[in-house]
Amino acid sequence: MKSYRRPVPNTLWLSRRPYILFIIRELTAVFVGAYCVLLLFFIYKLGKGLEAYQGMLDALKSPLSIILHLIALAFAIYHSVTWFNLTPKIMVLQIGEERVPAFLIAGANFAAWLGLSVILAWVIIGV
Amino acid sequence: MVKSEVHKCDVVIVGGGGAGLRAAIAIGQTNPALKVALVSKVYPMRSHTVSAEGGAAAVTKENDSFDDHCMDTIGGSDWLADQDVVEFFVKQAPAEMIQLEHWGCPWSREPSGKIAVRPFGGMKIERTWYAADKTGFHMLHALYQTSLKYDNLINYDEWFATKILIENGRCQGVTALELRSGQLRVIAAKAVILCTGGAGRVFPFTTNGAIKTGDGMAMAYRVGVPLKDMEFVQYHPTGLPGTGILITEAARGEGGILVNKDGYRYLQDYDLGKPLDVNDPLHPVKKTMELGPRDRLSQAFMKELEKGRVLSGPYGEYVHLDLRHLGEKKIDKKIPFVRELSTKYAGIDPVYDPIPVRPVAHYFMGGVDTNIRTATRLPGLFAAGEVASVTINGANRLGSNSLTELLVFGAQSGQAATEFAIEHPDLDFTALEKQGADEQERITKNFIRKNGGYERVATLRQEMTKTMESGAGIYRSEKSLKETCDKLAELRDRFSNVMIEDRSLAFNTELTSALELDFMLDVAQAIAHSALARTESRGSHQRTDYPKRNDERFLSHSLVFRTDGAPRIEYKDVTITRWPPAERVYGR
Amino acid sequence: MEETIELEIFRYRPDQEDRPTFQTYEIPFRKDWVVLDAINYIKDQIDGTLSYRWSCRMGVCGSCGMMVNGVPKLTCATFLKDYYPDKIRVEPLAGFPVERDLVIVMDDFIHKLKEIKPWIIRREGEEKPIEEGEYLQSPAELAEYKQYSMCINCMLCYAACPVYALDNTFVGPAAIALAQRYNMDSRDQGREQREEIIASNEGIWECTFVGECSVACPKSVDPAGAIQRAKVGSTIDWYKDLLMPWGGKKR
Amino acid sequence: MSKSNEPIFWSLFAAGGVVAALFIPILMVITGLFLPFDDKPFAYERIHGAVSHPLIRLLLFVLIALPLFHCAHRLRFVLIDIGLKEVRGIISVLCYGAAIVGTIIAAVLLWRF
Repeated sequence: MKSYRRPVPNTLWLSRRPYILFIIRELTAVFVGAYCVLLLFFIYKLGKGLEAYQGMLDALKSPLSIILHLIALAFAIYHSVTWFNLTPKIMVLQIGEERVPAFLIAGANFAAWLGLSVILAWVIIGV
Repeated sequence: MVKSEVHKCDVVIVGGGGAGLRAAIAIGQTNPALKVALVSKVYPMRSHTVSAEGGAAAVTKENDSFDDHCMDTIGGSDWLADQDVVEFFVKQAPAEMIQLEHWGCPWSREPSGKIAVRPFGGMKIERTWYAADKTGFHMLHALYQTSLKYDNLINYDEWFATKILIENGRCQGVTALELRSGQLRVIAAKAVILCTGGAGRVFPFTTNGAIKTGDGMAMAYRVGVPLKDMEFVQYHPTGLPGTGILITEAARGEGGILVNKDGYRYLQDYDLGKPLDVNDPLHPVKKTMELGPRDRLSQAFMKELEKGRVLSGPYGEYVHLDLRHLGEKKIDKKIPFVRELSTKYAGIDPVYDPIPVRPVAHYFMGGVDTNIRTATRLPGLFAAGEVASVTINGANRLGSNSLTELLVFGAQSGQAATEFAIEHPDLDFTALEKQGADEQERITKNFIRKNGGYERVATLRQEMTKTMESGAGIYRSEKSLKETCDKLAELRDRFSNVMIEDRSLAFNTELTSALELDFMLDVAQAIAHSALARTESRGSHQRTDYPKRNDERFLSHSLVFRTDGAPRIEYKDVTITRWPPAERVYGR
Repeated sequence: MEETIELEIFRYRPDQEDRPTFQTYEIPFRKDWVVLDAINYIKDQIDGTLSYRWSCRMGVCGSCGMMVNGVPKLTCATFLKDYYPDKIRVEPLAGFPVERDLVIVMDDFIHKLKEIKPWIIRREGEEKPIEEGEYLQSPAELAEYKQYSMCINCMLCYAACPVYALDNTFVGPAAIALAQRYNMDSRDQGREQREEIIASNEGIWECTFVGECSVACPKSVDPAGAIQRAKVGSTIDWYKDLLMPWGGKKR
Repeated sequence: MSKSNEPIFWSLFAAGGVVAALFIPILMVITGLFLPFDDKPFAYERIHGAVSHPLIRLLLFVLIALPLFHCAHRLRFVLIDIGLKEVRGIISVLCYGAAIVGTIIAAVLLWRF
């Protein structure tokens, strides 16, 4: 008796909200990668000398740079939030019979994120 | 004429629940050269063993003894259990339970790492092993998954067995409908084990899943094997009104109490002892109050109902099972499924509110008549689990004995069938193939290609369940049973006009519902006629016109035989070894 | 007037038609009915030809999984009131071939279940005799794997998994979670044998952690978590083998 | 079924994911939103001096290389998921190849700095 295999449409990833959110989550990596390239460029210019470096700073001050940064930042934060929220699934801590609740593990990650961000900002811009 | 395909094996097991899987593994363990067919109308992990909650009894602790387990079981059975079988059962139980532990069943543990036990109704000492409150589920999955490692086992999943085949005076296999293709196949075997479970679905209000339609009982009954003690049907005292979903006895084992509409613990009025305060460290007291046996608790509900002291809702009358004093932590740890089920299906969180419960048809003490080795009187046919009556449960089964029973006697049936298969190697394939063709023709003619039917399967089924409840429920009388017997005879007649709209061969569930109804009508008749003939009250069989136990006439098993007319009933003696009949005492 | 609700149900009869159709039924709406009650009502009162699987109607046998408005659900635990008054669309579980109406073909899952060896494996000669009693296992050791032992094989996780939908060779959530269930059981010594399947390219590495399996799971098994933890385990093994190729085998 | 070498890529992906999650957002805030309006802390000498320190260079290397592998891994699976399964070999080479190239560039730049 022949069974029927339902076709899987190319739009599968758009068919349900969780799948769309997943694709967005994965695409955050593109912005992360692009930013790493920017950092490389930054170091390259810095190594070239004062003039090149100043050009780099000027470029960073352009409205286009600010807009691109804003977009990339939104994706980067989405990456951080989803990443930390999924961490408890991988990092399972058990004390006796009880599991350390997921929110505590995720919370610890968020706290570390905040702490490191403050330290980094303080070191770099000396606020 | 379509020829039916013949599948050849050494042993065929019908039913893939706990007993069937245990039987299959027993053969794999002892004789892996034998080819075993496991025929099941559902995938094995769907079998109803999955719904058992509370636990499985075995004597494994220092403070316990074999005699105590025997005595609890025999007293619980109202002295209708065969005592030699009970002794065998109790002795085998610990090894079977440990074996299942070795197969990975996730039993709940004591801090020391040893198996934990909990008290259960009608038991003098706590001896019930449990896996939280999903014991049946965990046992079934452990058995199924373990069975997968035996390569001599072939699973015929979603094959619906329709008939037991007899040649040369012995059982030589079964016919089964392959649901996917709608084709009837012959499975030829040197021995057949029935493990198809009970038939709770003959009642309208049951804890049993949709698949429990007494197929194996009816198949055996049709080939002349008697059904034993069919009048004894256990009502579980705590099911959810409406759905009949089971709220496990473990809820009471952990300290839950039953109260009527006035908040009064009414069990104290029914010779079940005096209640202790729920905060008393000695509560719950074993074999007392809420830890009385199921038959007595269900009967107490009916008496409360007569007195008008129960609550009433959209799905009829009920009482309250109060767990609030246990606290959230204990509920979540020991009986989390109770919380899940009540919250989902009754809208009640037992941490904060009492659960509405009422008695609901739960378990068949009766079944295919077998001896201690699970053999029926038809050579080559064996039966184990709820389908069989071996008999350890008598007139009332104790909670947590059935899961152990399916292990002990499942294993036993595997061994006994193996021996039989080795001693009887010859099969008459030509004759079996012919029988298969006849069966195919019967099903085609009477069902899928039949014209002119007008009775809906669902209508007949509903009328059957209704008359079973009204006439053969917790309390019965000659009048009510006669009405039920007449009604069942009428339904049997009307069944010949059954209508099958579905002409498709693939996974035709209208056809399988009709075949199931056909089986259930036989089982229902067996119950009603056996109940009519037993003019006494014993255990779960309570006659309002004969309220007393009558050992002189009825310390015996009923055997019901199928005839063309009303079933024929015979009796055979109960085996008594060391425990002469006495009064059943609880709470005193 | 009686309130009603419409169900739009996937129909496919292989011996009568080449492709599926949808059939709409109007049935009484009851607040306490689940989708399975509605389907049973249709079967009993309106159309006996509708085929589907069900049994325990209490969320433990795992038979009655279907797509309800595109989301995998146990229909015995999905209430009509959560959709009323809108029409409800019921389809067979996604990702599997359809045998008939709402009945899917389960062969692939059954095959995979067996393949991951879901039974206790002991090393040669380390089997404890029955007479010596149970293996000791502390409540904490039990808690390590208990969650993964709750799988009812309902396969909602497969139906929720886009990776499986696109490529059926993926071993899939429930099977991997069950392998983890045994791997993490203190009584088991078979992890290495299971790794052959689990750590293969068709195993854990296909998973991209969409996480919908864990959302769909009616028993909180969290197969997505199980898979990620298996990845960590296999990765540790891989580095151990790399760094200590002479002695990493005995795990 | 074949024994897999995925663990190497997966572990780089996971490590990169952690690094990216913890550090990239704040760096973006600094270079994208703070610097355009106040570049005093970014005086050439200060930054050049800092990057000259070997420890800082090592940190920068980690900060760039690992997220590149993270990015390569995710991109690879997205491309496979959206239907390029047929050419998955090529995709892997391109994605991880790019990450390796980026890593080498970072190493060279920072080594010679």
